[in-house]
Amino acid sequence: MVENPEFKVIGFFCNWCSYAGADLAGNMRLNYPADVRILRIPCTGRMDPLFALKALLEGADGVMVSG
Amino acid sequence: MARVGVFICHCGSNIAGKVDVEAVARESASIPGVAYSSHNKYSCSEAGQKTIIDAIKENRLDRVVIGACSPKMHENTFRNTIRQAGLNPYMLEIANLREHVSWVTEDRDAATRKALDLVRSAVGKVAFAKPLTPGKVPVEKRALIIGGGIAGIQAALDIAGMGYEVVLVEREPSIGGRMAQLDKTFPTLDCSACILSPRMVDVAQNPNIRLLSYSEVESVGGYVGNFDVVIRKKARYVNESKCTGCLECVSKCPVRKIPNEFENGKAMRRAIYVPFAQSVPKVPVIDKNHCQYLLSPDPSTIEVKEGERKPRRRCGACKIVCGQDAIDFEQQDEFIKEKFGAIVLATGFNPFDHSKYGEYGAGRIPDVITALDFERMVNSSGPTEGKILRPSNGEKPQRVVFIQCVGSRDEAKGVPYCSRICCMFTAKQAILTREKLPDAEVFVFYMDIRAAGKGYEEFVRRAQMEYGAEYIRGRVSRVYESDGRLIVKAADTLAGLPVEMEADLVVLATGSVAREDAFELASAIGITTDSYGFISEVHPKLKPVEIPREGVFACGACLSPRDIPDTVATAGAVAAKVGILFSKDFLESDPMVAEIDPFKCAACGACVAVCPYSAITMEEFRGKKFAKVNEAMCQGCGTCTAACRPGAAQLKGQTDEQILRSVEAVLQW
Amino acid sequence: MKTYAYYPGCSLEASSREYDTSVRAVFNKIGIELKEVPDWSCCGSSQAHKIDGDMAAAIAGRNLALASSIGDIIAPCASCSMSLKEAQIELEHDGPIRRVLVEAGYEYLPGSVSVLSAVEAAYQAVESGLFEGKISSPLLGLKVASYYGCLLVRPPKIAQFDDPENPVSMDRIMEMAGAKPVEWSHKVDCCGNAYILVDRNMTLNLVSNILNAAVKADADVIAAACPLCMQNLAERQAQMQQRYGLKRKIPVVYFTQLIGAAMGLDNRMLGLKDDLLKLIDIRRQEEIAAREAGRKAKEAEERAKEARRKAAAEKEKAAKEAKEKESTEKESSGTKEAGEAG
Amino acid sequence: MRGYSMKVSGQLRSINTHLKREIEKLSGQKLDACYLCGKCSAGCPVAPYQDIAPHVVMRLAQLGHKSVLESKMIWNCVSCGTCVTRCPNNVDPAKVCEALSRISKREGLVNSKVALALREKFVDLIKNRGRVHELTLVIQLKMASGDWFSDLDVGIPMFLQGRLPISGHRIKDLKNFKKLFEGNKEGNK
Repeated sequence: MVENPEFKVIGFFCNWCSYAGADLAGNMRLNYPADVRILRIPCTGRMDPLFALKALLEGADGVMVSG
Repeated sequence: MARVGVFICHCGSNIAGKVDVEAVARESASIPGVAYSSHNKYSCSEAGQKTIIDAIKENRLDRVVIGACSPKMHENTFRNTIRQAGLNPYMLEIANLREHVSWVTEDRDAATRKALDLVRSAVGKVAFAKPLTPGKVPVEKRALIIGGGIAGIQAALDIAGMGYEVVLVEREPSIGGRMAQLDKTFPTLDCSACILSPRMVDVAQNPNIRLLSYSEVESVGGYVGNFDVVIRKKARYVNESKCTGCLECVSKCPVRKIPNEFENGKAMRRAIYVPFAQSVPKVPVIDKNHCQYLLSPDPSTIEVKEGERKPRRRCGACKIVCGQDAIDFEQQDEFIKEKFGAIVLATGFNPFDHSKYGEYGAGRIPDVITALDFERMVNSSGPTEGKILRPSNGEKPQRVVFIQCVGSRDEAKGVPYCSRICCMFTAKQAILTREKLPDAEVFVFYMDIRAAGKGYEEFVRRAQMEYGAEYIRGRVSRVYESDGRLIVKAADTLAGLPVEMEADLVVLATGSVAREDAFELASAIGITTDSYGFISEVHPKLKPVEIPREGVFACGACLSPRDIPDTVATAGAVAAKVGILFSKDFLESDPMVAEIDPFKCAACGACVAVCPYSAITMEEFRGKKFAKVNEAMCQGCGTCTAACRPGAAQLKGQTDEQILRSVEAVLQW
Repeated sequence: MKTYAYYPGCSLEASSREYDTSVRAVFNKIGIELKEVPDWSCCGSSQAHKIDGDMAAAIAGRNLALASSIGDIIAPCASCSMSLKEAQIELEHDGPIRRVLVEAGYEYLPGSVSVLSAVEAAYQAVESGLFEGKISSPLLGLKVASYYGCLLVRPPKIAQFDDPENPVSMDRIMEMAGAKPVEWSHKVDCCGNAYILVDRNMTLNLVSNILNAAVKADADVIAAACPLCMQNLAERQAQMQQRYGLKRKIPVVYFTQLIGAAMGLDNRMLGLKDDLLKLIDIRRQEEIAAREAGRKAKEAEERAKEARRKAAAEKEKAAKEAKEKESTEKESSGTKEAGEAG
Repeated sequence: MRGYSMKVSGQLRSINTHLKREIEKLSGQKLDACYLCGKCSAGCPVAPYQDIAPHVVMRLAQLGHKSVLESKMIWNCVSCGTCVTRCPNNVDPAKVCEALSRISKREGLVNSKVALALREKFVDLIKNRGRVHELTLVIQLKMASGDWFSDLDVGIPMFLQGRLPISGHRIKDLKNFKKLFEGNKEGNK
């Protein structure tokens, strides 16, 4: 396995606002670092603390929850 | 064991330009559970979809990951695709390789790595997907329209014309909106009232339309096909069913000096009034903030001490003259609760408030007026009965100067966007000025002329060539008073000349802005506005009248500044969309709702407490308590799932297991 | 007694001494102590800024650093207060300018001082009532055109004071001093500042436009708040009358000189010219006479009203009595008739 | 009022992005934010007495056209702030003029010797004394312009009243004060 040059930050983004916002960033071609991996959740209400713990246990460098 | 198929879309060069799609497809093949992977130039095209269908059949795939654009774009398309291949449409995950990867990443290698991670995550999630079946909900075939301007009127007439029931809610005492305030309309110069009034009357007479004027929407609950709406019918103090519209009461009201909102405050009305002559309904309203009767206390409730004068009798002049006994001072606000299948927003716009423009006097100079003031002034039913006069002294102006882009295209004091209609209404007002005052000079200061529309450029050229309006390219720096006239300081940027001219009347082409309370209404309905306060549509090109909350639509200038033709066109479009919705008796409900396993449920009630939609109730069966989800009310937010400690509540399609697996998969190095 | 750091600036030392003395006198009288910034240096003005913005910020910043031990700074000259405000914005964040200052041995603590022009300070004093009871000889009837010029209120993002297009603070101050501020069009028009030395023709044109606007508004005097404005507006009026269409001469003074006069301060500290002092007296007498006449007219009107009211009441009374008489007569005659019939 | 006599010479072949970027860097202004509405020219008190109007300066700066360096306008901006107060795009044309005049001096294209003398003598004075000595400044500028007589009617009475003192104040801490100029040498182009 190759050493990954980026960090891996896991983003849990609300489908209705932040995920759509990230889509908008794409539509506007705004460049940002490739270190974030965005996962779509239906609402930040769905965010279980377990998800963040799981991400950190699996080796994530950071967790970002937005909604 | 699941058999996942992975399809990576090039999206032309949109994805393939930044992501090595071949490598992603190749690497995906080795992800556990993946039975097939390929890449494809345009997956959403007919040929692309056929490739997917064939691959599913040939490789006996039972679930699919598509690496393409945002799921917001094509999730439904691809659900249909796999349905055609015989799969349950919910056995699909989309990895967003365009908006979240190729369009936002500079480095090709990093983009490719990120893309592969997202595909892994999607595979991890879809591997634990279960087939889902949508439920069925009936459609309440009645439409609620909020706003009675030309947009709301047109939408109401069109929907009613299809045979559906419509309730039209208008905040003001009469429908008509901004269009009723205008004099002539561009580019045909036909009279605004003459083309609007017949439609207003049609609304009043259409048996399918119920008009609730002087009313506001309080709250909206429910969901598409089944909205629960509470409407506040403000106390009018006039019984609508008794009133004949003779307006005898208005002529007898002693409170006279109240600025009339319809005249932009430039003329007075009484405490009981109809906003304008052609008002629909022609039923007056009593303004409770000015009515002497309503403001003074009831004499019978006041104790009169010895030696004191008896309090004066309350006014009640209107009640005395009304032959129909229609005046009812006891009326209270009334709350109407109704069910609707669709909601249409047609709440319109406001003219820009120029009080921030100190350089143009900020409203302190009487002879600097706004375009709307001018419309009322040239209107024969307006405060000057159609005569163009200087407000300061009532004289005819010798020179009228129009200043365009006041508030528009001004990041410093106004809004950055172009308000779209000002070039045209300024040309129209220049023409009307030259028609009414042939001896007066007309100057128009502009930055650019934006006259894209049928007959628009020709109209502006007519203003210049036939009517002799002088156009000067340059933004005016300052307007000030000197010796009873106005001085306009500008520069002709094309000639390279400083301009300092005297004028008698300056008309500011104030831009269009969102209504300041649009945001509150939007939050009450649960939809969003853009940063300017205009209602956000689902897609500016392909879904221009649909709103992200299903079953809610919008038309006219509440979406963005627009002229009458575009407003009427979007109103018709909305009617068509509502018609499509109402053509079905039942709607498929989203199957991605929560369910609670009664055997795991500990009946702690945590989910009941957190559910924002009150969709969970406690049930009891043979002595065992458990929570139960009302699928029709559940909006699929998953808050209950996060709150449930025994893991009994699970959001279908977004189960704990699915999300945890996708987290695990995205972090595989 | 509140203490401010006082930054006079180069002009107030020389050409504009009366601004310096009048500011000190006025603020002293309302209980504000002005402590001169020790060993202050030039603010750089707009000229240094044109050579090098960072250098300009550094030399202005030195004064801020020196003042920070005293407190908020009052800088009467509009150009100085603008330069200091601009430098302060730069110094609020840790950047190269703060480093240059530290290297030269001056330390500025962010947020330690705020910069006020004399107009701002005086306006704050008016707002907080410090002038109450101090106006012993109000400038009644004196029509004052308040001239703010450019840098007192512009650019708004740096000045952060009053309205950049239609400022009113100095007008309010003049009202407080008993004078009549006039509405006029050239409150914030530029006088050309030091460019009198570069392009005389241009500057004199600008100045005569400003003066003519004040003349048109029928002002007795222009109140200024900047030494550069003062130089341009007050001098060369005869020349402007000859060649630049100036309609009449008009006195120009610092606004603090006028406040001082209203407070009855010794004119040795204010330096007002005799002509103007005379004019102030004349206007005051006129105003007092006019008010007296107004009061008398009002009284006369009241008396006339009262008389009319009395007359009307008497008339009504008479009419009522006549009516009563008539009805009683009727009644008695009626009974008479009835009796006769019976 | 006079027109801005158009004194732009040369042809437009391409955009000089090098000069454009330098102007942006020195002025801190985003040149492309300007859409050339002309409101700056409309309100500028000095523009009618110059060769080109402020919005033309802005346009030439956007193009990076060298002719702008020879204009008089960039030297005679009085920094009154009218333009930036009213600009719809929050651009400060005065700062652009300032930047252009610095480049113009470096390139030896100065059009207004007196304006240059004003700012240079001014800064020299404060550098040497810490404060401005008005009399010295006036005399030096008279030397630069050669116009000795126009203001004698103003200057002589002022001098006699002692409002233009011969000796000026020198600040005490001149040594450290001078460091403020040296510390910024790199920025002083």
